[in-house]
Amino acid sequence: MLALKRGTIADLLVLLAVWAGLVLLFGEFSTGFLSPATLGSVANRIPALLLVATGMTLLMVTGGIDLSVGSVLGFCGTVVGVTMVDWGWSLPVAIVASIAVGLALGATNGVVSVKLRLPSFIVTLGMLEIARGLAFLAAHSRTKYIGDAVEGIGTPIAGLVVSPAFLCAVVAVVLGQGLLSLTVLGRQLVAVGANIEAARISGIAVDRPRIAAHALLGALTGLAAVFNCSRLGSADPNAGVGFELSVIAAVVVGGTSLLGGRGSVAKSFLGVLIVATLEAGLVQMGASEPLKRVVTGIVIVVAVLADTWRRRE
Amino acid sequence: MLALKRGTIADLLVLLAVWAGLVLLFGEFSTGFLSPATLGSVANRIPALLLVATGMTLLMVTGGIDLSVGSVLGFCGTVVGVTMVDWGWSLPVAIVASIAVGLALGATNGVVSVKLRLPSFIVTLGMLEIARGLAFLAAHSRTKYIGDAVEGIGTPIAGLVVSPAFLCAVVAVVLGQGLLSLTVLGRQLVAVGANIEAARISGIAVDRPRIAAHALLGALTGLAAVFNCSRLGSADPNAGVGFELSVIAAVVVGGTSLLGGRGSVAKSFLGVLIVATLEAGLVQMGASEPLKRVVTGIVIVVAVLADTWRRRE
Amino acid sequence: MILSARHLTKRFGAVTALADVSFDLRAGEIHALCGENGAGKSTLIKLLSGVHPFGSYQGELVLDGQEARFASIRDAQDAGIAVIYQELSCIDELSVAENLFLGRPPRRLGIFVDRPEAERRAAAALARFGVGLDPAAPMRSLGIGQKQLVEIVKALLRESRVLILDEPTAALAEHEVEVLVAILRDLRARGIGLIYISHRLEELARLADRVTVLRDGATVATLPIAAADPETLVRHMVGRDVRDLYPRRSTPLGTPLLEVRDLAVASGRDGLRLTDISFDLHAGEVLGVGGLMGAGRTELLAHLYGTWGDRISGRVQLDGRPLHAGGPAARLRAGLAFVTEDRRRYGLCLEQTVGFNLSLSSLGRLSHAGVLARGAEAARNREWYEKLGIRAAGLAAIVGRLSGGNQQKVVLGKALMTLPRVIMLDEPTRGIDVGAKMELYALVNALTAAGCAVLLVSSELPELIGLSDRILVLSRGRLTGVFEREQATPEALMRAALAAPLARPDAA
Amino acid sequence: KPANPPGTDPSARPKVALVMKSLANDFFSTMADGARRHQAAHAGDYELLVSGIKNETDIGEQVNLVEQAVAQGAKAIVIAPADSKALVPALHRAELQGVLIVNIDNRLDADVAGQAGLKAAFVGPDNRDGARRVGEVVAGKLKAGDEVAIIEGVTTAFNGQQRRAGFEDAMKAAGMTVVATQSAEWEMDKANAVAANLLTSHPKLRALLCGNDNMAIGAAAAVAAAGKSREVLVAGFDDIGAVRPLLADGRLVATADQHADQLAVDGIELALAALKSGQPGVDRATPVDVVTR
Ligand SMILES: Nc1ncnc2c1ncn2[C@@H]1O[C@H](COP(=O)(O)OP(=O)(O)OP(=O)(O)O)[C@@H](O)[C@H]1O
Ligand SMILES: Nc1ncnc2c1ncn2[C@@H]1O[C@H](COP(=O)(O)OP(=O)(O)OP(=O)(O)O)[C@@H](O)[C@H]1O
Ligand SMILES: [Mg+2]
Ligand SMILES: [Mg+2]
Repeated sequence: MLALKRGTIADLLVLLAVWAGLVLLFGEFSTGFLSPATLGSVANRIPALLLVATGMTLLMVTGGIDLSVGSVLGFCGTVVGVTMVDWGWSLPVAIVASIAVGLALGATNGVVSVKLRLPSFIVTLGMLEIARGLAFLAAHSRTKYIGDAVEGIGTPIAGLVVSPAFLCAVVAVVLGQGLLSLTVLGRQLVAVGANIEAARISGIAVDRPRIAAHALLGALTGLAAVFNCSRLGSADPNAGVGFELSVIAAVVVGGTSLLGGRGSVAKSFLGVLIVATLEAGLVQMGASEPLKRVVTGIVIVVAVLADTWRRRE
Repeated sequence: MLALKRGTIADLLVLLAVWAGLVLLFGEFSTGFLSPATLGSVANRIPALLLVATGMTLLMVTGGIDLSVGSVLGFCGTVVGVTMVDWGWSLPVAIVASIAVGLALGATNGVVSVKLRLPSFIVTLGMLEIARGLAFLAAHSRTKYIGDAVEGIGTPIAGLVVSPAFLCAVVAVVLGQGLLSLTVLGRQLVAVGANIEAARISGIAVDRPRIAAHALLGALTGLAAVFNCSRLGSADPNAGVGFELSVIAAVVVGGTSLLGGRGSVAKSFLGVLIVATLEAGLVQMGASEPLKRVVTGIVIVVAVLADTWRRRE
Repeated sequence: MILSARHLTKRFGAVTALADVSFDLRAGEIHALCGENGAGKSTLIKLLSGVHPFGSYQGELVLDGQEARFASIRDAQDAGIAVIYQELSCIDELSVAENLFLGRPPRRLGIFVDRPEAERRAAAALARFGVGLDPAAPMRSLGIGQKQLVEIVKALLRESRVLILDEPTAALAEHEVEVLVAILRDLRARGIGLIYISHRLEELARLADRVTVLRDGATVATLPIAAADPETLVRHMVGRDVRDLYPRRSTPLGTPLLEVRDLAVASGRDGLRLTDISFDLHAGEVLGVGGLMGAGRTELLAHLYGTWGDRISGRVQLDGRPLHAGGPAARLRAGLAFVTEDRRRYGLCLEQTVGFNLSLSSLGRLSHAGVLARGAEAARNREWYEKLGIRAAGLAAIVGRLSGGNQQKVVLGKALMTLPRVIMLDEPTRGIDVGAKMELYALVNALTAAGCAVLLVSSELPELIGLSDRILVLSRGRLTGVFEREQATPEALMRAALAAPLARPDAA
Repeated sequence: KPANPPGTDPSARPKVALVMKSLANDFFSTMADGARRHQAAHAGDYELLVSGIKNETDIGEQVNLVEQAVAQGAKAIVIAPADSKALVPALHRAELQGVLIVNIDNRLDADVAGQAGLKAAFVGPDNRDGARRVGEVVAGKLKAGDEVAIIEGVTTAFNGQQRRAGFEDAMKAAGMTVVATQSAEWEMDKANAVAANLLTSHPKLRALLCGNDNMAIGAAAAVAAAGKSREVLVAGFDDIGAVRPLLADGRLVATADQHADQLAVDGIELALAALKSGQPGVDRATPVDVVTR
């Protein structure tokens, strides 16, 4: 359906093998890892990461990057908190507000970097500071407890081990991959990332897909903020500090190029799974925080190396 | 002396004007900002940032980047702490050890990314995790108090308002700019960043300058860690979290390109001054933490924009 | 008259690229544009095609009797003007069909690419122009000639009435040029107006109907092809008479400088790429290397320079000393220099200055203990800048803004500054104008007169024959002929070049 | 800048700098608000400079703030140090320049302060005792031998260490088994992940003792997601506004109120008294109340 080419399937298999290897390894060396409960808890932890990784993949395909996703996640979360707790909005309206705010910030990143011809790295570095500041201002630096009204999205569905948020994130991954490989916009994202001059000369209005990718990532980050709030039952203006690096690591482990022109949402999904499983497994084995970080760092480099080598052959 | 070209001098003047503008602005709108004490305190807080920005400029000129400098700073700091406190080494020996460790980690970044042909962004993202983990392991997650033995470097010299560390950092800036514009290695750094294929065919052994830039940045980070310890009188394994972004922001405000092939250590120096002055001035004016971050974010983008526009004309 | 340009003037800061140029194109004609590097050819077509939008120039464009004001490339395309640019504009990451429909793919439900439809239409279009390519093939798997053909088909798919080609044959081998010529004649017969830019004057005679010559941004003459013999054209282009295009002055041969014996080279897992290659290159000699595209000429030079392939067997000696492993740095030290065919990609740091590029290979000699002797460097740069007659705003000019011929001189100057004994030139005149070519030929003569040896790869047979003392011909990585100057006729070279039939045809 | 009441010469009022940890944290913004209210009520007595850092690990920036307060001419610095050792040298330098130092909230390391010769008075809670009493509430609802786990804050922070120790004291006294202690660096999200894994790797776990309320919220969410709300008890520290509903419905069994709004005020008042009298103040313990509902 998604019209994947043979090479792509092989790529997916490599990542799947890495993931399966990790699962089996942790299953072997720790107790209770291979239980539905543990695997379900891994699944329910990653919806926000999945959504943002999907958007980041599409953006990185164009050759852009967004360092502000962590801050935007924090700010959109406070929007959910403030609108629901202080203003008494209902969840659906708050979700729309959060997505709209994310969209606006993402579009700002896109318009400023594309129209003023500044590297997106710098513009979003600025936004990283700005959005975090806004989050604290909006929340008066206070954590907001939202409670049941928002928790449903993040809690496992009765009978299933996974949450609505996870299912929703999986749908977003499928749609994102479809967007990339089946739509006109998707092909334009690739063209712009691979060779922007050629794309321009071919009659593509190159600014549009680039701005669209930024805006879409912003909107997905807005939705991710809702999922994050639902998992914690509260909105914390500190949420998402350092999140951008986790997202980029997962996307890059999934084989998306930092230089643009090449990337796959499906592979980013596996990248997220690998990173999340690694983290959960290390905790399960009782690894200390420092050790966890050392192992995570090594695995990131090795995973990218494996992917690159496969491609070089 | 540094044989700067006319365009470069104009660039420097633009940045100098921005800095002077900030100083006057803050002098106008807050009390006591224009005192030697305040300006001195700005000077004494930046030596570590200056050193690392110098190394980062040289690396970014080659088209590389290092996200691990904050973690390496933390780890090298714990090296100073452990060797001086637990092992009783003298300061000079501890300084050498810290620089050697930084050099080794930087060289590892360089060798892995250059020889295995991985983007330095990813390799150093891995190192960001690894070095932080090592810092906690080495320090057993505790701050080490070192005391007088190390503080001298960071305290203002009697009669002068600035510290030995600041003077040392200024010397490093001068040497770094000299390296870039007066030596063969400097030329090679630029050539490799501008067009690596052309550099290779021109007879440059292109791996060497790239690894050298990584290693040099590592060594400078090692020295910066000493300066950081001297300010705190102690070694904290948490030191330098988020430092990489401050460094990159300062370097980029100074007009160094993220794509390589263009950069100036002297301008990075002004970039550091601008960012540090901004921060100090906002505190002086009593700006709240959130507001500070919003303003900093905007200033980063605007400064880069101003630099880019000047160049485009 | 489909398209007319009236009194166009275009300035870039202080540079006037076009000064009051007028030009017209009829339906069903091939109108050639000639001129030296920097004459303004590319600038003119950028105005015609909306790259430089209306308002950024003076004068007017008239399309079908109506004034046309293009705000963007897209506007010009919609008006039926298509351009094949000097630098290829394909996306390696996409398939042939996707490249063909990049700007406006067939859609389903408004947002989806209708892939089957795109591939069906692509196959039909490719077949119509006799290009036998799989529409689903990834673009990166194509050779440069095939990419060029895809570009042309892409332009034609838009049902353009005006097709502009900026040096389309610069990267093509002779037999691919034939395919192109056939396609262009066909288009002319269908009433399309074509503008054709080329530095290969011989091509024009059999292709063009009229020729317009530009010099220093102004129109010098528009001639019917019958009146446009090469001598006349060259006189218009350079503003003076050029009697002998290839003034090779043979020098007595000296000792052998480069000796290659039974060379066989493999590359990665692709297997053997060069086999059974033996030759000598003497001091004072120009040794030409001919062959079709893909014959392995670039690979031969690159291997000798230490940047390509693993040697399986054979011996290479420079000045009596064996050349082993070691990259360009070792080669340059030994006295072997190389000028690449793709100067923008492999030759220059485009954002840097002329001076920076000139001295880049000679930094060792221009420094003490790693510190540059900037005075000596400036003097040496100035010396070569003048010797080569580089036309730019001085040593501090940014190389990327120079015209093609002057960029080529900078690459050459960089190689020559290392004072090599043997210099290898790969397509040194690609995309440079007659005047610059003449200067280069003179330079080659001066080099051999000074006792250097030159190994010259060129796809232009007249140039190869006119300039070389002896010519080697390669075919599929083998040496299939060695010709003395007297025996080297185009026919003989072609026969040797085709000696071993190609396993898969490069282009249909 | 605060408005000057008519008739007062601003230069005659002493400047007191309140240097805090993360201003991006509920606890410290409450503290800052308390101080600002106090200053507004006593505008004639002193001028207040409030500053804080990005996050609690940004110690270098806190040193900057201390130096800048000195440069701004502060007569006293009331500080909640982000690190109990690394701030000592900077504070000592300030003291040498005649600035009075009052240490609040997080106690400076006594050895290090002694070594440097710093004479700052301490106003603040006994974190260890507070945590012990929170732990006792939890222990009262369990039976001896039950499994519990501790989620601690940034491991280099003294108050974090104290709270961990307090929890351990209580558990030891009640005969519980502490099966795991992991750091979540004061963060809600990290605590959520750590708690989720602790719950699956220790199925018999009965309680999670968290070093602050943000982490407790994250842990409580993990407990709810695992469907163990009735089996696993969660406790926190700080009593931030957001935990009230959690306490009310029992998802959090206890937390500790350190009276953040009063803490800074106490520090400031001690500083003003010391400035007036010329005598350095004496340490003062502020109350910590266990909150269960
Ligand atoms: N973007 C630009 N900025 C500044 N100068 C330019 C620019 N584009 C072209 N020029 C200048 O305009 C003049 C004409 O250049 P143009 O590219 O049209 O020459 P050309 O005839 O196509 O040469 P070639 O045969 O080398 O392709 C040259 O002097 C060139 O340096
Ligand atoms: N022996 C060979 N067998 C198959 N493919 C080859 C062989 N030699 C070269 N090729 C391929 O043909 C293409 C062009 O090769 P190369 O650059 O050597 O051609 P060339 O003779 O130098 O022609 P030109 O310089 O005009 O492009 C490359 O893609 C190369 O990989
Ligand atoms: Mg041209
Ligand atoms: Mg070739």
